[in-house]
Amino acid sequence: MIESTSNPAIAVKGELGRSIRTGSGRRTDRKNRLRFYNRAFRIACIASAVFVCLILLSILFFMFRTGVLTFQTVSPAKFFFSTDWSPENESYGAFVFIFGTVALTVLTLLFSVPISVFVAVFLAEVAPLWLRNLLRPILDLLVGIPSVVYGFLGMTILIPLLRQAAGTDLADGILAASIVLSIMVLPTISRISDDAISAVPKKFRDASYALGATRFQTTFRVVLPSARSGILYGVILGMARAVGETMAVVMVIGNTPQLADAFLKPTSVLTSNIVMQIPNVPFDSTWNYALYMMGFLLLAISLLMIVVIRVVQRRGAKR
Amino acid sequence: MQALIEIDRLNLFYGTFHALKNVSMNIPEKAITAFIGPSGCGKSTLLRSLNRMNDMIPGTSIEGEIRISGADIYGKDIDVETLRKKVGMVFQQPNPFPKSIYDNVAYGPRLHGITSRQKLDEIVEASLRGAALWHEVKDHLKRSALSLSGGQQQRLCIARALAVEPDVLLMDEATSALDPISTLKIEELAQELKNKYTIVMVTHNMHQAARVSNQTVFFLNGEVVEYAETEKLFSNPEDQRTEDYISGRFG
Amino acid sequence: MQALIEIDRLNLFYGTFHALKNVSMNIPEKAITAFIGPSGCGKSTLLRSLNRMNDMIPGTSIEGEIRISGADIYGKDIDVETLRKKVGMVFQQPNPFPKSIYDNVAYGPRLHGITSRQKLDEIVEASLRGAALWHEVKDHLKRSALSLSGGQQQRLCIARALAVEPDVLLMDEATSALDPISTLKIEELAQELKNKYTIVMVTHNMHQAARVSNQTVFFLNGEVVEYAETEKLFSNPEDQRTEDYISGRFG
Amino acid sequence: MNRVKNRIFTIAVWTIASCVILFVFGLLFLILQRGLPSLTWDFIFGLPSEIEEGGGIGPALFNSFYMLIISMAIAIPLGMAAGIYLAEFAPDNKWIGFVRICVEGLASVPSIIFGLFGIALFVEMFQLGLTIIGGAVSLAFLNLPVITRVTEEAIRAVPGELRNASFALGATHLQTIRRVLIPSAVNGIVTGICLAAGRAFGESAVIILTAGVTTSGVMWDFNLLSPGETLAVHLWYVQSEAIVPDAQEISQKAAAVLLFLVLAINVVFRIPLWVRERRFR
Amino acid sequence: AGAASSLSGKIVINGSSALLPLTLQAANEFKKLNPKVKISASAAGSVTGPQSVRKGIADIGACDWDASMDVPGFKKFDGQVANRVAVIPFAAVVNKNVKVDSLTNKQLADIFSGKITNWKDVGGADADIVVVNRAFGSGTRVNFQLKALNGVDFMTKGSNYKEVKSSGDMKTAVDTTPNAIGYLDLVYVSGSIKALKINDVAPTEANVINGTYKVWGYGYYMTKGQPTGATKAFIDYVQSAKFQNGSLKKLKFIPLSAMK
Ligand SMILES: Nc1ncnc2c1ncn2[C@@H]1O[C@H](COP(=O)(O)OP(=O)(O)OP(=O)(O)O)[C@@H](O)[C@H]1O
Ligand SMILES: Nc1ncnc2c1ncn2[C@@H]1O[C@H](COP(=O)(O)OP(=O)(O)OP(=O)(O)O)[C@@H](O)[C@H]1O
Ligand SMILES: [Mg+2]
Ligand SMILES: [Mg+2]
Ligand SMILES: O=P([O-])([O-])[O-]
Repeated sequence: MIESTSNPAIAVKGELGRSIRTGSGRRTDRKNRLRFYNRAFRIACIASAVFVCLILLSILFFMFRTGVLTFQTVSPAKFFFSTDWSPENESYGAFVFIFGTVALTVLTLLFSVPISVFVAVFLAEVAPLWLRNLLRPILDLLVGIPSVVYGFLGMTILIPLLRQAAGTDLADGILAASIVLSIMVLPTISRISDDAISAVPKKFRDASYALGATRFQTTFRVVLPSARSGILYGVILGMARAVGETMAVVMVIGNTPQLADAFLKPTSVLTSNIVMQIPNVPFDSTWNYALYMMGFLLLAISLLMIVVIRVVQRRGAKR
Repeated sequence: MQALIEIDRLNLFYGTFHALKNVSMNIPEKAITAFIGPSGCGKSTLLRSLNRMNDMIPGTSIEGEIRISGADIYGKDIDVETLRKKVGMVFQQPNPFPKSIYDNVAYGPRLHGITSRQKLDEIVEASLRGAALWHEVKDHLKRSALSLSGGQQQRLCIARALAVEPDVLLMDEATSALDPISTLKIEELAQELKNKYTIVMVTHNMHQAARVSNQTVFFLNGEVVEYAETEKLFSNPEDQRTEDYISGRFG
Repeated sequence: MQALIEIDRLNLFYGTFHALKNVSMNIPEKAITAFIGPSGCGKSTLLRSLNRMNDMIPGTSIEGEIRISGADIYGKDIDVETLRKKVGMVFQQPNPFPKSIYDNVAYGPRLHGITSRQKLDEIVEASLRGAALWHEVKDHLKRSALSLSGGQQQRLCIARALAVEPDVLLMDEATSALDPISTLKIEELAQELKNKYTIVMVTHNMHQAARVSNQTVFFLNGEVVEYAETEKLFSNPEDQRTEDYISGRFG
Repeated sequence: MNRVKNRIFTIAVWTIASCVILFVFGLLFLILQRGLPSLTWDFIFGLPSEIEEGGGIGPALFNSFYMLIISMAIAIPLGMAAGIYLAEFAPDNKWIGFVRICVEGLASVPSIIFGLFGIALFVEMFQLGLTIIGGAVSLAFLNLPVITRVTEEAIRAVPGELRNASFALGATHLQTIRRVLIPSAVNGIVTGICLAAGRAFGESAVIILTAGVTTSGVMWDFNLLSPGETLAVHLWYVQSEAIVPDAQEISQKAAAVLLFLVLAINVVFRIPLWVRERRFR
Repeated sequence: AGAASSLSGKIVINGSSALLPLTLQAANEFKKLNPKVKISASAAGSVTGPQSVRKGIADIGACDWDASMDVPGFKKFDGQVANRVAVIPFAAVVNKNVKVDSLTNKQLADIFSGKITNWKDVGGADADIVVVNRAFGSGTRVNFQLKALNGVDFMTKGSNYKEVKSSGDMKTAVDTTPNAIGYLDLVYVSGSIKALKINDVAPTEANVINGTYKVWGYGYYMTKGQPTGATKAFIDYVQSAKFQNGSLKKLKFIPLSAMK
């Protein structure tokens, strides 16, 4: 069989050498075509990556172009550090919202990261196989529930519960919002962490168990540190979702421009304030510009957080 | 030499697959016992059942008894973590943790509650010396263990196992992924370690078994075919299959 | 035997690390050439530069020439894909694709434009026969390649390499992850294949080199220490370092 | 001591996981049991009504699928190509770090801003009005980063040896990607696509702004320039503005349908994977 | 309908969300009569309507006030024509646990501006008042402020004060929060929330028509200049007696003709 398919001409000295040169042999057309496809595909991939960047940059530009007009009439110091947001009186202090956004994000991560990581550990390490295969798609399902449904359930179930528990008149605020958000980002963080934990080579686990480690010790000393980068990536995506979520937050946060110095006090964050007001303000007013500036700021904050997390991670990985 | 480990009519099943068949043997203290045999004959399986690493494989079931200094290790009152501390293991592929050299060796002692920095330093040094690695790494204990060469990594794994003061050391083809120089070093190390530890090693390499071990066990299809002093087994095997195997007629 | 591959003052750098130093040699056609030497001496590096798999490692730079039947393979007019087709490679770890056995073997021919089912069937059968695997798998070609044993997987990888009709076959420690029986099979296979192919194999195992190859090259620290007929090199090495290495005084 | 800690840990993991599981099931049950029992075909395929009870969700449901397909048709190739670039072609330098941060940054852009951006692009610049195509493209932008990053991660996770095996057989990069990397990474990629599809199905803010709150009022309208209210938008509408007496009920049924469909999408995408996994080990 | 059906064109409507159900219903009916006309509608807030019209991205801007004139907080939109399409009554609403049935304009103004903070000050139980407000820019809010609160400014902060985004959210919030007060288009009032009498006059259609209940306004369709073509036909249809006395009434808006 081999004889019939092998090429007798090979024996001729130099034939092999000629065949590996371009422009030789009869398959030139096909080779050129493959070459062309290969190059075209590469260019298409680069173009797509550039395109993704372009979208972000143009959104940034689009927000900034309008947003920067704010500073024609409002001093940056006032905008960034004043807590007084009353556009009716020409007072545009965005600090309340900036603070609220950071506080809400941090609180959300405080709730969701430990729980999500526990769930991920459960899925990857503890749960029996059948349960694992059942739970993974169901967690994915949570992503598909529309935000308005989360918001509605938050408004009609969560807030009355909180109100009763705390005995206050209103329970809207960052606590309610962060609980709702935690549920919304739970699948993102836990599924990605789950993948990262599952990808930790078995040999590390074996090594640890063979030294007499318990599962608890193995998980916390070996598995989680090894999966750190993947978990962090999940946290970034989850955080991104939390920072950017609007429809659900707006229904439970209370939308009052006052500093979130208590968990159950109606307040407002960048997103909720934008979404509440942007449809209703005159297009060429400082108010509108300020809202765009807040949108830009929101992006800047999340980009900053991403960069910080990346740097921390890189520093951790170097050690 | 007295028997430290007694294996008594051991049967092991992976699901319905009968991987170890009625295995009985005594493994002597402070000596090197080698398991040889063709691939899939159950060497690793038996080794892993000595420190109950098989517990982790779902569907495994076991019959018979293994006693280590008299205690039935599958008995109810056994603390698996302590067992594994006493019966250390080195794997085929070097598997240091992605931590510093120091932290790798200190991992075990820390698990078992040692926190004093000074104590840890001592243990790390002693273990690295024990694994003949101290001189090569003493100046950069903070470097990542992954920056070591394969042979060094494997010796680090041995040091890591020594750090919890085991009595028994199981080595599952611990040199098969290594180059000859590293292999030689580890063989020498094993020779030295047997003065203090009971060593059980699995190897593919008959020459290695012949060079290093005191006793050799030859497995085939989950059964013990022959168990004898190494010299005797290689020079004058009793079983025809053993002879065929060691003379390279198969395997 | 004439030289098919000529290596001429080859220097290779990984970044600033000088991995191959002024290597020159001729590799004869239709014979087995073995590269031996301790770990890290550059055997795999040289092997990979014969089919330009090194191109994939960023930071690699090369000086000197490698000519395969007269063509400078690092020349501008070289078609790398055709080069790799003509110079096949088998790796240390069996690495079949997660596809069926058939699709694994047919992968290469399909890449190079063969679509006719009948033609493919022929190639698959011929290649599997060539790799001495046909009888074991002919009844379940649609089964996943991952369901084969390690040795079978490695032979499958050889069949996969044969399917694109290479002239040269590079084998990088192709048996070191395998058990002795499988190793033996693959050594026999190599003996057969050398009638049709030029084979270059890297091995850790001096006995293997002695058993199988026609020429042997001994490397140390990126340099060729000695290159000779296998018999001569093992019986009567010229260089002291070679003698030390093969007599097991190191490595 | 260690044993106690381990026991506590095991109990904690089980408890937390069971709580989360119970909670998730409770949530799903709550949504489904409010809506599913009273679900009828008339509701699913019927036309909506502003005045009378018993309006359906037909056109919105159709638009949901239509828009999902269009937005996926845009986001999957672009996102996968960008992900492949990051995983395969990209040199490891500052520029790539920048691209990666851009992708993650894009993932954190609030949907309302995508909406505003969509308005600026399609309504103001191209003068299209509120259209399906405008909504679908904005939605695609929203989903691009997730698909990109997930593809990148999945392709990176393919063992290097498979890649080498393919190159060593003389495959071009494209052939290697198409025949080895993508098939091996398909599991992860599908997870990403399912997440994105779920998000696309449930998203409302973007669509309200770019595709409007109306449908063209007929059932099978493939015109890309028609207004494109989707099921999630309809849900928002009945929940927040509609006057119909059965608004509450419609929103519950719509939510159940939505959830059910997301489940169905998940399953449909995964079936081929399960079959494949069956065959290979 | 035969003559009208040859009409073609595209109408984009944006603006008030309170008018959206009416717009959608009218659009449905109108499209049946004029299949070649494409209508797309979206809604955000009232002021979006005239603004979109000014930008040229909408043909009709639905607005709850006459945007061709100044109102508190909003300048007039020059060159736009306000077309009345409906009469919209508004009502102050409270949670069902509130025992108060009627408030005066003054009391309402004091509550919504934050001067009165306990129900006992207006004859109810001793409980904090929870004020729920719509966001700035809502037409409902502008009308309620002008006609029920004598134009006083709303409070903007406080731990018992929150804002919501839509009529539906307002309804849910008041419904689920004990001691809450808010306001709604009368059409949304149903179920377990309670509409208050203002100055002892109940918010009913009859009282609006007979002039005793003052808290109502017109809904407008703003257009750039006088409407033409399909846009004009659509507005004409909405203003026609057929629609006004038919669907519009069924939606619980009050026909324009009733007020003349
Ligand atoms: N987890 C498992 N589940 C099912 N069967 C297993 C499992 N592990 C091993 N086996 C089977 O048990 C038998 C013995 O395996 P074992 O790993 O002990 O062989 P071995 O002698 O160590 O071989 P090698 O030299 O290749 O390491 C083999 O046939 C193997 O296929
Ligand atoms: N990608 C790389 N980047 C940098 N250095 C490398 C790389 N690959 C190999 N090296 C170095 O080049 C030298 C030669 O490596 P090579 O893999 O060729 O050795 P080898 O002889 O095949 O060893 P082994 O027997 O362990 O496979 C080693 O010192 C190795 O550390
Ligand atoms: Mg084994
Ligand atoms: Mg090598
Ligand atoms: O009708 P509004 O949404 O503007 O109150």
